[in-house]
Amino acid sequence: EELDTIKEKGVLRIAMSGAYPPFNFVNDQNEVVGFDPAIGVEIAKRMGLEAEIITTNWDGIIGGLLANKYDAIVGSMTITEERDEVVDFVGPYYTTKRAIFTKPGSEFTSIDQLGDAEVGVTLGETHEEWARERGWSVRTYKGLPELLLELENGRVDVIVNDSIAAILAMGEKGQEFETIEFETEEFGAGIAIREGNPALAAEMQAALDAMMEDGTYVDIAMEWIGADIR
Amino acid sequence: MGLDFTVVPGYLDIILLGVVWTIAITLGAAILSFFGGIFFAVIALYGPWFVRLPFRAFEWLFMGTPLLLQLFLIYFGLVQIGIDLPAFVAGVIGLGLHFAVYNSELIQTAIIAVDRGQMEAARTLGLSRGQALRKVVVPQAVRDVIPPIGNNMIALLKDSALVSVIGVSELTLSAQRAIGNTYRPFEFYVVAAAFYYVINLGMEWVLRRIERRVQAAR
Amino acid sequence: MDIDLMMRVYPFFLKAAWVTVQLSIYTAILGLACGALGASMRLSRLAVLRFLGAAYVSVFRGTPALIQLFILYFGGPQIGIQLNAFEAGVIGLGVNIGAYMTETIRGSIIAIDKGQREAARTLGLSGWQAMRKVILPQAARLMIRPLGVNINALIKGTALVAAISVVELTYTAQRYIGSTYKPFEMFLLSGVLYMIIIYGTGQAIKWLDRRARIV
Amino acid sequence: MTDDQTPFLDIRNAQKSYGDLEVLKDISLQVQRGQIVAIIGPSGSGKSTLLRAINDLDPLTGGEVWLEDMQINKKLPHRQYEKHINQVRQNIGMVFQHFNLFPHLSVRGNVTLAPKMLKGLSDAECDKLAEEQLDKVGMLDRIDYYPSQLSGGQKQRVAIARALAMKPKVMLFDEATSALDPELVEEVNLVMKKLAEEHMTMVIVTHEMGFAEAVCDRVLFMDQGVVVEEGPPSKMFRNPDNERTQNFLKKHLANANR
Amino acid sequence: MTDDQTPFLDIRNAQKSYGDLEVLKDISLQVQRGQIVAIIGPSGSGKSTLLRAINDLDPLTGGEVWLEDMQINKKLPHRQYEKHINQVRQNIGMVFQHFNLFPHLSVRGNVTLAPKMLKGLSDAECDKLAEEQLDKVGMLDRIDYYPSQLSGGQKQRVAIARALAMKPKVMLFDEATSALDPELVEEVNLVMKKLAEEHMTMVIVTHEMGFAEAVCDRVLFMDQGVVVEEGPPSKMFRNPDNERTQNFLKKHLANANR
Ligand SMILES: Nc1ncnc2c1ncn2[C@@H]1O[C@H](COP(=O)(O)OP(=O)(O)OP(=O)(O)O)[C@@H](O)[C@H]1O
Ligand SMILES: Nc1ncnc2c1ncn2[C@@H]1O[C@H](COP(=O)(O)OP(=O)(O)OP(=O)(O)O)[C@@H](O)[C@H]1O
Ligand SMILES: [Mg+2]
Ligand SMILES: [Mg+2]
Repeated sequence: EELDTIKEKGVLRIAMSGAYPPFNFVNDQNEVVGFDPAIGVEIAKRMGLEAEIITTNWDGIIGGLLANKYDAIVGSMTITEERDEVVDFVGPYYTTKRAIFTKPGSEFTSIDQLGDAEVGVTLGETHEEWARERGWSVRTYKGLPELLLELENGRVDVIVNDSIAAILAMGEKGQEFETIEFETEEFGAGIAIREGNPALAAEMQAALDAMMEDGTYVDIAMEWIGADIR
Repeated sequence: MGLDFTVVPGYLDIILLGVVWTIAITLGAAILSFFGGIFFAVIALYGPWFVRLPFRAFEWLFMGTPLLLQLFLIYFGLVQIGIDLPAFVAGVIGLGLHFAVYNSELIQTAIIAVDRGQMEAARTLGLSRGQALRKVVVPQAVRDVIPPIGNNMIALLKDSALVSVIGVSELTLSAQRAIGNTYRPFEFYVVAAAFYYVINLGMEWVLRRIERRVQAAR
Repeated sequence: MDIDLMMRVYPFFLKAAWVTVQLSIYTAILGLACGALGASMRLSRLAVLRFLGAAYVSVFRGTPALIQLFILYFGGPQIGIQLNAFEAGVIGLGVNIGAYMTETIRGSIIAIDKGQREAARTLGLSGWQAMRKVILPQAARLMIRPLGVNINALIKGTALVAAISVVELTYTAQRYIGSTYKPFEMFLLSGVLYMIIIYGTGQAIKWLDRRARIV
Repeated sequence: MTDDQTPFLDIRNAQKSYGDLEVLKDISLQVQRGQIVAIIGPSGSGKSTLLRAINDLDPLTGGEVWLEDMQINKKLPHRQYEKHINQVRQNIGMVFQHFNLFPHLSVRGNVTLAPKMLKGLSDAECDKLAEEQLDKVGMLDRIDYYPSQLSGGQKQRVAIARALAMKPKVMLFDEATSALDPELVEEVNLVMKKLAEEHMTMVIVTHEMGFAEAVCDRVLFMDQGVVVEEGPPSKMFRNPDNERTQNFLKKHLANANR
Repeated sequence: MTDDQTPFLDIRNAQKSYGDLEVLKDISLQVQRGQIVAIIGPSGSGKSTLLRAINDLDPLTGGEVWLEDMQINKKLPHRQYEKHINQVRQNIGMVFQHFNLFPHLSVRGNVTLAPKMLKGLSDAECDKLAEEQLDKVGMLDRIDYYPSQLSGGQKQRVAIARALAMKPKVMLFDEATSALDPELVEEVNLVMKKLAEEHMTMVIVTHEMGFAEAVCDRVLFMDQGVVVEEGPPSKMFRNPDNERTQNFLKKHLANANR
């Protein structure tokens, strides 16, 4: 059980990519800010711990957790079965939908046409496998910024991404976009910790529940996202 | 948490595909860097000043910045000004140009070192300067730098791993993808390293043979 | 071009450049140590050491530094090596560049005329004394420039540690790109800083080389 | 058709300086078709410079060089000059002290490079030409060797064959044998004698007094950039008028007897 | 105290092969204290190999080398051997054809390096020693120069001083003058003559027949790994018995007269 060692050190090391606005990103002061760090810090505080934010590349982020480079990932990680086999999840701490975006006036208007499209996804995200399963022609990129660039550049016809991040990012960039409607379940984003730490999981879950109860969560969500995304 | 290589066979197809891509990129970039190197060397030595100066700047840029950054710029940057390169092509061009600049340095020195009598002899036969360069001086210079160029080619193979950052599914990215599914970084990186090493040995073998053949014409 | 943004964030790029410089310095020191050790193994009287030296060079030059770094950083903990990203970066890159430096150092040593060693040995100096007082001082001069080339490669190679999340120059650029969607401004900043670092190092090496040549 | 009085090769008032150093001071030399002229003189006297001026390899600073009725060292705009001089040089074969064979090409490649590029001969024609010329210098059996596999004398014979393959009107030899070991000199001299018998027009810079005497129609003695004396070999070697010539020959004939 | 009958330096049945190539075939050589022996012979005959066997620089494949009552080429475990041979070599000075001065050290540094490291002399003692030895070879005024600033002859004199600074019992010279220009040979020969007058025991490989005749007590003629003939210089140079010796000397004396 790692809860004890963490308590002993008094520091909770929290990882995220630092490049996924508005959930987590670097501001002009070179600080990592956004929804994720705010939630992470709040949870740590409620557990009586200092939070230390660590940014790391998304494709190695679970590797780093397993390698004990940090204690938790509060980085907008979608809860999936496969991931659940190697890590434990606390949460979900927000929910989002999978969304498919195109440029305005695109020839692709329905999900059935995508067999002929170049589909952009982020390496290592759940959307990659989902798109591949459908037999689409998939191109992978390091992150959302590259995806949006490529959509603009026309090298991909559509991108598959979490709806909130993409919509906010496009707004930020002033990019025009359209969405393709399709049936999709909601996804929960969870906090990943190493397996076999029920006490840690329980204490984090309790902290999360409490902040959802007392309105702190809504304040954070309104500040960074502009909506309650529970 | 011990090591478990039993997860590897399931992903061997992805890895092998990565090997193929790695070889393709390396081959393409190697060819580009070789001929590009010769071309740059001739330009740097014999081009008119308005070609030489920008070339110097270009050389500087490539020598002074990391390949990683150059790959980003070529892939995500050029398309902003309307040059749309597929990731594979961008990778080949980035790697190829990067090493072409290094090769050019080597070849320039070698061209200068070719005996002046060679140019003279060619000119007395009536060959023009361009012809003499093409048929007499440059072939000798290139032959003299085969070993160090070979070293660059091997460095190029290893730097092809960086092309993963622009999303070409070469060996490193394939390993990362397998890791993304299994979360077993150590096993797959070791496997990837082994493949790189084998390709590297193959290249060294080929280079040794080329060197030996070239030796005859000295 | 968003000059405004560049003006706001450039101090952080400067800070990151300092990280790159520190990384480069530590890595160079470790690399030189590995190179010296590797070269002495490759030149050893004992076949076992010679073989180990050759294997070190072959493996570390024969596989990508990026992969070596990943194995050390992500795989290391599985066999009980816990390093933070900066340490892993220095060790990974240092051991890697050390393989190249091994060959550089060995090359300069064997380039010293055999007669020098013989002359020292005939005077009664032991093998090690001859190496220390006669061969190495001469070889040291020969190796400045080629080691300079290794160090240049090393500085550029520090960009690799971005992949294991050390916030150096390249990763700073990447993070800002992720947050601001302004890739070119960010690359311009980091590119210029790299060129300055590399140019400065190049000049320092030229200066050393000139000084060493005076006699 | 040139009148017998008009020289085939005509150097008129050649002058050459490197900065302040005057290397050639107003030298004139006429060579008739089929004539063989030897140039002798101490080191640094300007022999090579004069020879290399003939095909404009070291352009003169003053004076003219004519081959038949064409001026070689014409002043022309760069492009035109290049075209002109490449044309001219095809008519002038040159053989150097250090052979300057192309090491990356086989003997065949050396001989056929220029004909192939400049005369557009087919591969078959080139092969025939190479065999012909190499046979003439006795090197046919080495046609597929590389220069590095040949002795000095063999290299020089290939160099001669290479020059001959362009069917030049004049051949220039700049100390063609002086980098060779004594045993190898003879084989190259034999080839040059054969050319003489075929009435090739030749200008030969040499230190081999015996050879010059045996082969040449006329001998020029140069010193410090001027022609000190010239005449038929019999006179030049047996009783030269000029004191400097006498001194020079005394030393050289003494050495030859070693 | 060595009996006059026991040789000072004693090479017994020396044999040396490189793979199949037998370079020394059962050679024996005794040198008395204060004696000067010259070894002459054609290139490749094994002269250098024999000389270098004396201080075990090229270890023999058979036979023994003794200096006074100590065997030089003892078989010992590595560490012990190293200690032993470094001890021995301090007693044997050696001078090479190509000087092998240490280019990164001044003349002083070259001369004092070994005494300082091996005999633990103080800086002052070292300086005194260096001045003494350099004075002997006439190089005192160049004590703070670097080798690159010296002529060949001067370099060789420094190399001799460097060897002498260890106060060796025997000096070995391997063609000490043959890389020098003719004018510079004399100055080195003078130094060697001076050593001879001081009764230094010396073994000298040389091509200078005149010098060998003037200085040596005994001359050895080697060819193809065997001692063909040996004797006092008067006999060896005036009327050698062996035909091979005669031929060799004929050529060499002829060259010398050139
Ligand atoms: N490129 C040059 N720059 C300056 N001086 C030169 C150059 N080439 C030749 N010279 C000088 O011109 C003079 C004549 O040289 P040239 O080579 O014609 O002499 P040479 O008679 O052929 O002598 P050798 O018998 O040694 O070949 C010499 O004093 C030489 O130093
Ligand atoms: N390391 C070696 N490996 C193989 N053969 C060698 C080696 N060193 C010397 N030899 C051969 O041993 C023979 C004797 O060489 P050595 O140098 O003793 O001759 P030398 O009499 O000193 O000749 P020189 O007058 O040219 O110096 C030669 O045939 C030489 O090629
Ligand atoms: Mg000349
Ligand atoms: Mg010898």
